[in-house]
Amino acid sequence: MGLFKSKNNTHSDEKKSDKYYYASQWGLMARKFRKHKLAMGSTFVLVIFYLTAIFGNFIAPQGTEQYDGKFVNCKPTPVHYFHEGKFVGPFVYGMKTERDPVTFMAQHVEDREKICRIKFFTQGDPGGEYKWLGLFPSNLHLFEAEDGGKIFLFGTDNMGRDLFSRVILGSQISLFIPVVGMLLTVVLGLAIGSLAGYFGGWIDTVIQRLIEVVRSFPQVPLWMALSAAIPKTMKPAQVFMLMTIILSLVSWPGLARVVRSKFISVKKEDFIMAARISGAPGSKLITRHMIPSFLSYIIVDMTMSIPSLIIGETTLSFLGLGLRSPATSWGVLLQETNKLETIMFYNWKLIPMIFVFLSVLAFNFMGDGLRDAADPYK
Amino acid sequence: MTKFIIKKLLIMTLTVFLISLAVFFIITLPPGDFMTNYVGRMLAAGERVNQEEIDALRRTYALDQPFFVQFWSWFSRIILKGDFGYSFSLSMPVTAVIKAYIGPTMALSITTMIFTYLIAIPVGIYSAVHQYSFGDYLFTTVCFLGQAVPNFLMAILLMFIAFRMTGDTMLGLFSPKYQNAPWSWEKVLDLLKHCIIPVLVIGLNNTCGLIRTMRSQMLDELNKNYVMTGKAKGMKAAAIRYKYCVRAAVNPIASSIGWSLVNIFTGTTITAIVLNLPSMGTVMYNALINQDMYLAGSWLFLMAIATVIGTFISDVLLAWLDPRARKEYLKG
Amino acid sequence: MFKKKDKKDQAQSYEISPEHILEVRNLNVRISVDDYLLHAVRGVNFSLKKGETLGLVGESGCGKSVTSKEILGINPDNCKSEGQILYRTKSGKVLNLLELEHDGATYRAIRGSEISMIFQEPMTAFSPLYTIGNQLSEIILLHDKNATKASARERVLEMLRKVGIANPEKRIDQYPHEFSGGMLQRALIAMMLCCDPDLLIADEPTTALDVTIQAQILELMRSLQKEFGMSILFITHDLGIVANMCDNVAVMYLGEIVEFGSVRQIFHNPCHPYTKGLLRSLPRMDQNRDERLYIIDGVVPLPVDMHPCCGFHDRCGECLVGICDTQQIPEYEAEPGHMVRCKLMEQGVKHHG
Amino acid sequence: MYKRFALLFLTLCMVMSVMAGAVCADTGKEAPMLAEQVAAGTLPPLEDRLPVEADVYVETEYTPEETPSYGGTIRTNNGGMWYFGPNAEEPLFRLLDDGTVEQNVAKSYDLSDDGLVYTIHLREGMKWSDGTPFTATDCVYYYNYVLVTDVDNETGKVTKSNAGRYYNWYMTADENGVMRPAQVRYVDDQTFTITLYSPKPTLLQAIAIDNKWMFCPKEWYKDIMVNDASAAHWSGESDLKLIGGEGLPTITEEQALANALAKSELYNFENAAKLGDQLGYRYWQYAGRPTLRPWNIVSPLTDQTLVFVRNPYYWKVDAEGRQLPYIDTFEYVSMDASLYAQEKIAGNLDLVRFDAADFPIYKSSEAIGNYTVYTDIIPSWANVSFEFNQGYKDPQYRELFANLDFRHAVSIAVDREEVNEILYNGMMTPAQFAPAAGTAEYIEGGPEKWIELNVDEANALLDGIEGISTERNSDGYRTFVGGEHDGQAITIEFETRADAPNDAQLVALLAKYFKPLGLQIVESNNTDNNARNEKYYAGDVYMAAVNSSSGSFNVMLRPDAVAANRNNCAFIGKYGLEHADAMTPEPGSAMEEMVNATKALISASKLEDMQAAAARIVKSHYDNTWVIGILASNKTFDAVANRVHNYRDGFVSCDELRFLGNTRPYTWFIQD
Repeated sequence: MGLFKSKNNTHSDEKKSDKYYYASQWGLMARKFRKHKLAMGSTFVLVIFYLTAIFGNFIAPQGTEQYDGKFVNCKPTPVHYFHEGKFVGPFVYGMKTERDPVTFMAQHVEDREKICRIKFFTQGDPGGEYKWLGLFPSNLHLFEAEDGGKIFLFGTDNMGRDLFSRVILGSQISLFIPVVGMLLTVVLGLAIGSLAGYFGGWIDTVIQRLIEVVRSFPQVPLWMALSAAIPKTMKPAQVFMLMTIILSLVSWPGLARVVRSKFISVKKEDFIMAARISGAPGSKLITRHMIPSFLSYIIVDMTMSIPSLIIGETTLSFLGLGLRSPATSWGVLLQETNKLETIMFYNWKLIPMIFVFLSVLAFNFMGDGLRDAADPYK
Repeated sequence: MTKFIIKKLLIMTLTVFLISLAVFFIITLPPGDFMTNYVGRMLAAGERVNQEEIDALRRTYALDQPFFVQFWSWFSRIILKGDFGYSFSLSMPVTAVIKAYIGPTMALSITTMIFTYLIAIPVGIYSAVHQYSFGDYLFTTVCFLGQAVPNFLMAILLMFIAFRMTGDTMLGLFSPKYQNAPWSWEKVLDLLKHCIIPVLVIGLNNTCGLIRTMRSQMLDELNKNYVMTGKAKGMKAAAIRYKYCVRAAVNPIASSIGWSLVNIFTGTTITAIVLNLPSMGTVMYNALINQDMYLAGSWLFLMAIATVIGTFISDVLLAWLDPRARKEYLKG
Repeated sequence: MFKKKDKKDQAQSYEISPEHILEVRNLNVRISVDDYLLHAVRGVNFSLKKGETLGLVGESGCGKSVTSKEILGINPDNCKSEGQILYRTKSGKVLNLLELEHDGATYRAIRGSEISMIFQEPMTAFSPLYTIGNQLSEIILLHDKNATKASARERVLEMLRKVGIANPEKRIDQYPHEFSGGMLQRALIAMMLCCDPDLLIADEPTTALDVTIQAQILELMRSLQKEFGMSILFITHDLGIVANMCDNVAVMYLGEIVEFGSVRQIFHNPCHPYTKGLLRSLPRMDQNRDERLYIIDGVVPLPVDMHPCCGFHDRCGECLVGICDTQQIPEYEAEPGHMVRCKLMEQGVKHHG
Repeated sequence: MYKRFALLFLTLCMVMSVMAGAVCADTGKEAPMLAEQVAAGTLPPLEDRLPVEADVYVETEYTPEETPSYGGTIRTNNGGMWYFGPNAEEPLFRLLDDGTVEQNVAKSYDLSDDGLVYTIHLREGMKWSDGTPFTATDCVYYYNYVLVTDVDNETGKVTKSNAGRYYNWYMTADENGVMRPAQVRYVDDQTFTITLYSPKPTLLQAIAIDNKWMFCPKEWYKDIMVNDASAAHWSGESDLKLIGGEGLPTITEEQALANALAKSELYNFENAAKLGDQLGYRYWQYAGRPTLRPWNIVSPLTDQTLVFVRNPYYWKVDAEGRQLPYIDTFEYVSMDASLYAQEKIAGNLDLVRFDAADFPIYKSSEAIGNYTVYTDIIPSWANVSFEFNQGYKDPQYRELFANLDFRHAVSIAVDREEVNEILYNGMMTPAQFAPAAGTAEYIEGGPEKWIELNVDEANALLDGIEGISTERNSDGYRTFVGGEHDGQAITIEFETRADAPNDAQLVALLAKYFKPLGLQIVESNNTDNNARNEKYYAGDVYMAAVNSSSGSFNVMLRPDAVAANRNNCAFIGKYGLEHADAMTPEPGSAMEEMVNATKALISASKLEDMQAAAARIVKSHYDNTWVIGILASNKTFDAVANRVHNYRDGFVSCDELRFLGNTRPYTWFIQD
């Protein structure tokens, strides 16, 4: 009604209520989001995960291709601080491998005589070389046990590879495929959805049919079918790219549909009308006015879609349809847990599951927090 | 309504056609045409295959023709003869394979779906009505966890738990004892016992999603103005909830039955592989690994068709349940 | 402290003036939102005679809707109230509505049949899933134990006719989305009058409608009031409607009634700076076209962390620094029946113009 | 209170023991499930089902020590047709561990003095599993109409490769040196003759190994096998004379397919060749086809669990005259190989075979799973090995694989100790692919050749090979120089088996070992073994294989797995003589010697010649390391539920002896 027009409050002091009232949309979102403790905690966890992944080669003691045939299926090595009551700092005992004479089960026992201190910022063994961010060659690793001591924080797998290293290196795939896939999805979904929504007419009809066709495919089987077609000789990097393309190929229609309908509804709103009448060109209209008007929605939606992409990648790799060993991802690592006896005898191999679980949960909670924050009515 | 259905059906036919095109494209994706395989098999069967025979076969399957002609040869055989092609890994017509596995797959899917809805709707309502109560927090947490664990891991974990508790891993649909026994109450019980894990695993994800949707739908409805009107009328809060809110909140959920079934249908794929269920999922997986693309493609095709039909059912259901949607559909 | 108990045999009995149907005494409502506690209604007192129309006026967020919903007991659970809302039932008994359990049988028997309410947005006041007839007859079936479905339908048809809906036989089986806004408001009024209530609360019933429809609805309400003889609590921010419809006016600001009086008193002798501001911001026929409409600076602040002061002090042009922003302002009687809550009314306080 | 409880308990125990006694202590001569049918009149009495008393096969050697009980079901994994087939196989003659044969379906035989005519005697009154009589007609029919279907009338040469499918036991050289098929003739219902063109001292072993089922139910097949009666038969003789009865009806391809389909929905084949292959050769997979086996399949092949039920007309009895088998049902459950161990431990499978890789898990879980681990002997040259397809279709790769330095290089690049530790729990010994010390075929130094790890020497060897680069590309791999693949990385694809998870791991390790050599290795996984086998049959579609050749039980009797004969021998590939379009090796090449030695073995008619040819084959392996051995151990293991009795520890398990079939499963019994 415009009865009372709001003006800058000349008497305004720094009261909570004022901030609450006058903050911009984004500021308001940030404020609300910060109040969502679970979402904040999740964001923190995710930041740590991603940092760990980025510095993965440095943090992981072993590279993807390194292994030690003498320590197959070795349980996690305990890190000690005290030897016979004396503090010596972090160290592990040396390890001996014995086989049970009847069952031939390997037993890795600590050699209490031999103390291997843990050194930090050391040059790794040959084979541990890496290029940080694919650019800077290095073999610097966060920690290593002295005197040939073995330190397997999460134990080893059936090839004698350090599971801790593989979990961290695997996160480079498992955490980045979903994000890259999601970005691709956003680009595709936004482009196609806004085309359909903005122009309407036959373009809209064609795109709608296309969306309907792609949406008719059950997600997981389609992923499976497409991944199965990836040639086996491909390098991990290429497989990675293909996987992201496959994942996004299947998930763009959902976003495109939403973008399209948002476009149609936003198109009718006054401020777009005004911009259009004032002669703003179409592209400017889309990028300056229309997309920002539902950007928050897209961010929320995309955050919420990452968990299913993480699960998708993990599942495909688990089924042997995605990445293959020695390239590693959490799904590849979980391949070994397909057996009951693995869980019975080597339960530490389930550790990667915790990471899948945590990251999915964290993205879910973060998405929830974002959604609550973006929703002005809550 | 009839006009609406006819229109939908026409669009559906077009979609199915486009889907089949996409499926055929996927079938032809793997390197080496299926002729290589076929000749391999023929040789294996002790046949001496000469170039003439290969050429003849290529003509039958139109492999020497451009993509669209090949596609048409494949598509017309499906439409006219119900012939989905030949499974090389199983040495039998794809139709026979599908026939053998569709029953258990459907049975499992439908059981799971009933379970899903039976749990999700009441729990969703409870959670919404008792928002921020202990129960609400409990269910919400369980839902979050349920959605965070990939199906296959859930299956493995439950299998392990079952083994620890009962000494059996509960794989397959029957215990060895009842596998070939005639039907009896014990056998039914055994079947039900074996269904627990698959139904839980397949259903959990979907159930969690549905609970969350139901809860937020219900919360939406509870905050609608007509609730106020109802109160002003002097209606009991519970009566408003059930007559107005639940009915309104259930609408979108109930109409999702169509694609929910498809969701479950496909959810069985992964679970079946892990739990060794006699479902198409296992067959599809093996077909994919062997690049037996006619089988895999047919399965993909069927699932896509099921999705289309499911969406159609959903649309019709929604139109039937919601007078507003009905009007809109009738309009255009 | 605020917990309401539905005690059938109340030990305490209340007395209100015999000509009054409703008396609100020192009503306070606090709403908890996120981590704030909003003091939405602060010590509101007013009363309503039989057959009288009281206008409750104020900007959005001043607490008028909360007050009215509190009378009906339909505020959400995050509202806590104290004070008294005394109501004389049809049977003549005086109840303190705040003591009744919201969802209890006593309160429910009152709602819809004795106190009714019509809402601002008729489009959302109906469930889209049931026919108008279904939703209207429901109220009759709820309150009239003797009603059958057929008799209820008859009554609904009669009421629809009464509120001026053409072709009610056809309309009764239609869904809300097939009605226009004005028609829905008529239907809503019909519904709320089905049980012949003594008190009708109209919460901005015409805000969502266009002007011609507004006039029709107001006319309808006036004629129905004559016919049914009910009291109306009319909530609006539109002073024009108040002048047309009401006998008395209560001006609310930030949860308080800042001025109360008859329509004549308020319009001809507004005493509170806020009331004056409201009146000045009304467009007038004699206004110069180039003259800009008057605007009160600022917006209604949120009633959070309230300390004793005049709620309007930071927007008031006549604010007495050191008094208005630090003291609880008492009520002054400008003339009989005309109450004003403003320090400026005190003898010896200098007028600033 | 306690008393009453104890009483109840006692009563329960008594009731249960009586019930148990009713099941266990049956002294009947046949299974209760059959006795019921006899009582119901749906099955003839036992004496009418068995051959005449003098001709009944009495199984004395494997009679259990305890009194066996009838009934029960054994459940094991479905390892494919070549797993469940041999378990119930009944050959004409049975091959024994020492290489001799004994009576089985055939009762006895006579050999003419010139060594050319074998007269085979069958058992009187023996019946197919559907109750129809089994006679010499069935053998003659099988040979002439199912096995040898297309022979050139003029030369007597088999023209269709169908015949080449099987080791041609029936081909002998005539006076002109032309290989010609034997004549198989009907004499009477219990007698038929096999007439050769030149003597073949190992004929019965050859039949026992390569054509175990030299018979099929003629009555059942006659209208589903294509038969053009108007054309003269390949041997020039009439049907009448051949099969000792009335002539065969004319059956066209369409009729055959229609008739088959009319018999059962399961027999839906797209062409007659497929029908012949599936129903004629792989018959034991199809329910309804009468057999002489102890158990027959009753479920469609697509079922997740294949069920085999006892044959009521089985013709063997134990020493006490009780009809065999003891166990009613065999079930083969299809499941991913990764599930075997857990299902064994959970007790859902009664029998699982495994190797050293899984030994610790199975052995440690014996008590939980209530089973026993048995050790079997396998007469192998190497258990863990890899090999390259010498007949691979691509000439550049073929040339590389044919290079001895290449094979030498890859052999010494493998860290055998590490493979042993990682994959096989240190239970095997590093070894080259060669007959083990102590066997007749042993060559001094064979198992030790080229097994010392030496990556530098390996690289030097590869550097010396022409046609491949010495420097590496950006990925670190050697490339081809010249030819079609000029500049492309050398990439070798290894086929792995479905039910052997270790294959994939071995390939992963090979990939690591060969990376320093500049060779790229990829894995080609087959989820079902048929798929892999089919590739082998095609001969030229796979590049390399792991754990494919394990050696030979006896090269003279069974050269197939090590000689240039079969079409599914991995290293031989398209050089296999059984391929209709087999490749001819280059003159003077090592492969030529292998092919010639194989040919010599096949056509030899004297024992000494055969032995000499076999020795040439072994020598060729010694010289050329066709197959690169990694580890050897003569053991494999079975985890068998404790309720299964009369299982044999330490039996010899190999294809020739039909794996588990060598324990004679029809003598196992179940006691819970």
